[in-house]
Amino acid sequence: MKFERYGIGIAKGLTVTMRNLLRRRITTQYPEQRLTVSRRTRGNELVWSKEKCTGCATCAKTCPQGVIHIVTSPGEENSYEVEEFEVDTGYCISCGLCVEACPYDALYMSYAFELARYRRGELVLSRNDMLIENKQASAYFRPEISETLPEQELLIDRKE
Amino acid sequence: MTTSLLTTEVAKQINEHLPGAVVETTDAAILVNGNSLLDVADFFKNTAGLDFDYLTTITAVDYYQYFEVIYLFVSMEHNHSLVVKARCSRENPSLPSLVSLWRSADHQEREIYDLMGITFEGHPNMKRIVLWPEFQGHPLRKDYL
Amino acid sequence: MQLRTEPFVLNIGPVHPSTHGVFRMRATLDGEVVVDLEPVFGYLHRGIEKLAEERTYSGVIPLTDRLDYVASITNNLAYVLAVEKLAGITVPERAEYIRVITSEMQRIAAHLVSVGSFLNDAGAYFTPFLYMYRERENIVDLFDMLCGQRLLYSYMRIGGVSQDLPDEFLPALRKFIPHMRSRINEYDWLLKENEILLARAKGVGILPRETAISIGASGPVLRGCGVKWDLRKADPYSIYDRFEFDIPTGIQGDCYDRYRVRVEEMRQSLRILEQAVEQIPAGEIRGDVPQLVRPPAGEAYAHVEGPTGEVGFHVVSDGSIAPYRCHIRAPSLMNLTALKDMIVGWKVQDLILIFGSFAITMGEVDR
Amino acid sequence: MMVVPNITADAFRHFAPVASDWPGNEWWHWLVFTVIIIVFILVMVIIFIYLERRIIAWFAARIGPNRTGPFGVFQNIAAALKLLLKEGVNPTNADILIFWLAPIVVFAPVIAVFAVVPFQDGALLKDLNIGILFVIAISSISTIGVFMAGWSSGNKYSMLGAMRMIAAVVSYEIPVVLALAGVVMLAGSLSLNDIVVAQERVPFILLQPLGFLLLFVGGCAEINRSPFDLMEADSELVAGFHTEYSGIKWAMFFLGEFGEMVVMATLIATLFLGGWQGPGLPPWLWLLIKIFIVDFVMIWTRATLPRVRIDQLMALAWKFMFPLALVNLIVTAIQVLAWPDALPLYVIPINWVITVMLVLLGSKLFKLGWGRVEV
Repeated sequence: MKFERYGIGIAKGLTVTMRNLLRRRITTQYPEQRLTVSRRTRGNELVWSKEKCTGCATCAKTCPQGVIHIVTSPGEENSYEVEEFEVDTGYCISCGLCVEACPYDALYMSYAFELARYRRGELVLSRNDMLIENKQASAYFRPEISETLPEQELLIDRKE
Repeated sequence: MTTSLLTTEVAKQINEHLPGAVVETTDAAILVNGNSLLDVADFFKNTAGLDFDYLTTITAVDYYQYFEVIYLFVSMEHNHSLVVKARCSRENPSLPSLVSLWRSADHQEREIYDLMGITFEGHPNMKRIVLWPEFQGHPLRKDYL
Repeated sequence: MQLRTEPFVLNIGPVHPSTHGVFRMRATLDGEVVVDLEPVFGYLHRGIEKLAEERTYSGVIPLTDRLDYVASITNNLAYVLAVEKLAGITVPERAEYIRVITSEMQRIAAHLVSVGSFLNDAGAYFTPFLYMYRERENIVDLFDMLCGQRLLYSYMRIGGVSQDLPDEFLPALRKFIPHMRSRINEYDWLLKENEILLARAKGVGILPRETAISIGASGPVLRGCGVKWDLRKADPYSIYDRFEFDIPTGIQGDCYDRYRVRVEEMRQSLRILEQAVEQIPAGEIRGDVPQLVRPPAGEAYAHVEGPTGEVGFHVVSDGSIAPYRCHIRAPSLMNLTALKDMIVGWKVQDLILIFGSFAITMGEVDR
Repeated sequence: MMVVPNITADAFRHFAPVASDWPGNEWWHWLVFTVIIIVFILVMVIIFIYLERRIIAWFAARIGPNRTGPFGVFQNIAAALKLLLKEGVNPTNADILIFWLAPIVVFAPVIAVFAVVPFQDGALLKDLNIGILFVIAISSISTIGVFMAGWSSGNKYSMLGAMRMIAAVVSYEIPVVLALAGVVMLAGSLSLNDIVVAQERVPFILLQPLGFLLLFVGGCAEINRSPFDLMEADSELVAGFHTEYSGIKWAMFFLGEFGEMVVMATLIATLFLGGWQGPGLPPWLWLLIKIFIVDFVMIWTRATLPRVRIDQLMALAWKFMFPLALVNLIVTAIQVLAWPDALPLYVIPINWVITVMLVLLGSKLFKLGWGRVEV
């Protein structure tokens, strides 16, 4: 603490904190105030379109964590019937590689992110839990639904 | 741009000083004899024109029959680099340590010892680094399960 | 006159507010003075190198996020560059620009965290830390817009990037650059000339130039010692040779120099961002790369200048869909080599400060 | 002047203008004031903690506690209740008796100090004629409690924190006392009430700017406020001397700590800012306003400044503040002797000039001693 500058540095610092005292607070009080998240949000859940899925299991092969479980059986007209389709979201790292890999655009990341559960078992999603009819899909790798989602709220656009 | 030195020319230089040190030369790397590794490294560090003052990284790869340790040397002065490899047997995995020349070998050699099980002779503190001392085996070996 | 007391051992960490993760320092103290120090690693070892051997080449990308989790983009980039080098894949122009933009944004974000936590370690009670986080939030917002997550981006792909920039990205970034610049100036007012910080950090924890090179230090730790060595200039990867920027260096390699180098680097990153935003062309963002990359047998080392230093990936391929060996050169681990030399003789408070000035991330040190 | 009905003042003026000598015929005076002081301390501590959390949050661009009650004012009451109901954990290595006594030893002196603080002319528990001496002597007892806590916890972090505390308090007591001596000379009395009365025309901050500076800095160091909070440096020593404490014992430390802050703010307000003197508002309100102003400045510095190192802390006390305090004392003594009736109009500028010159000179000459130690 050499006072060769006679405390000017300390005084400067005090003005900066005082200026910030008068600025707008940055905190968003989450459950009551919410910011709109990105359109490409990678929620910790998958959304699945039953119509588009052909049961090729590319997603299961791509998944680095190996949490996608898919069982198919040969159906009519040279196609596969998806019998089981399960995702253990407890082990999912939301990397989005499955969505990217899906050749038929049948898999989506979810737009929702508030997915805490009380039991681990409840984190395993079966095919009916993931149907696109019931869930909001995110625009991650699916730019076609980007416009249907609200625009992201950026902190930089906020007033000071 | 960091230029990779021509391995053949460097190998020729090494051969002049330390005959028998170079085992094999490929486009990418020089494979040196494990026993003369320290001399080669010393030659690299203290020869004008080479001046490798920066040991960027040390890696070990398990090739089932032998371990290959890969050294990447960089010279900040001339901005050139060179890859040097050395092999050691699976039965007696040991190589000379380069800590006396570059201290950056310290943690990296310890890590290789920990995960790959190669002992570096002359390292002042050859202990496990990321795993605990009682740990059995060396996880990065291909036969570790 | 020196008063001698009985030395005693103090375990700093693994759970301690200032160890930046789970790091343990076994310090032997003589009163307040540290007489011996032994760093203990490994509390966050997850075996990423081993895990990488069992995944496909693209499946490793999410793993690399988890190395230096405050700078996942640069880790992604280093790995992707290594695989591209191995497989001989070229990357489209636009993707290169996006890589540069994201890397520089990431560098600013990571430096904000480093500087903030350094000042917090110096004892400025959370105020600078939260200011830095406030600015970082803007960058994180942009990353959220770009790839849907705020911390672990997994954005780079072999042969390009995962998705194109959204339409609203570049306007927001253009708005961010001047904002950030003015804020850096403001935060320089806050503590740059503060007498207490100068007294605490100047001349403390000096890393001599020769030692820095010998221990393989990189990044701000190396540049703080006055060595002008930045891979973006020394070995320009991606398209860094097209941009104009300076390499800030310190004078004597003390804590204050490292702190200043980080702040100046943020300014330089903003310069690069400005140029990249102007120059970015339209076009493809991803080369024609199959889902399962099978590089030919061989090996490649690629490195980038991450916020902590030289992040390198040494990938060995045997021609299959998974890497045969994937070695990670972790800059933080190398920077910590000379920790003992720098700390011994200083006091406990300096220990915290010197350690904080490295700005390590344990995810990267232990892997 | 606006006449404000003042219940407390009227009541005490009638019954006990200035407290009489021990053993006191007005026994209820003691009782009432004891209750008032204890309530005052507890309420002030709760307000101080609330303000601290709230204002430091605002400085850091946050909001601070705002959930419990309107604007979060009941947050600390909720926290206190929680701490009361919490399990008290005794570490295995602890010296239990001392471990249990330490919080009491820390907190009790804080209450005792207020015995001599006037809330209004004559409105105090006991107008001791050695008031300041009493304050200094009693408030230093807390340090023993801190050391007891650090020693008995059986924790190395606690021990380090306690040792730092002892070093800091012993060093800073000297410049603080010397700074107070200047005030005492000006007022001609050790009694706090007399000192406040002596500031009727001019608060002593104008006459004794250097003394104020020394008391503020030294006081911050004594009650371990930032930038001198290295006794419980949260980023270094986890929590310093009270690392091992939990539940109500920890709450006592917290009370003691913020109680000391109230004491220091009150002392500064009383000695330098004119205490309860002030136009318009009732005197007790003036005192409160001044206390809160001092508190705000303390929070402001805490939000801004980094922490000093222990040797720098000591160097500051011994090499910078101690000589300055001595010079200040001599200058004040000369002024009091030479011009006992000098007009403040002339003395104030002279003293400010002297202060500025001394601080500049001290800054120029001040050199930090040790840095790295060869081991």
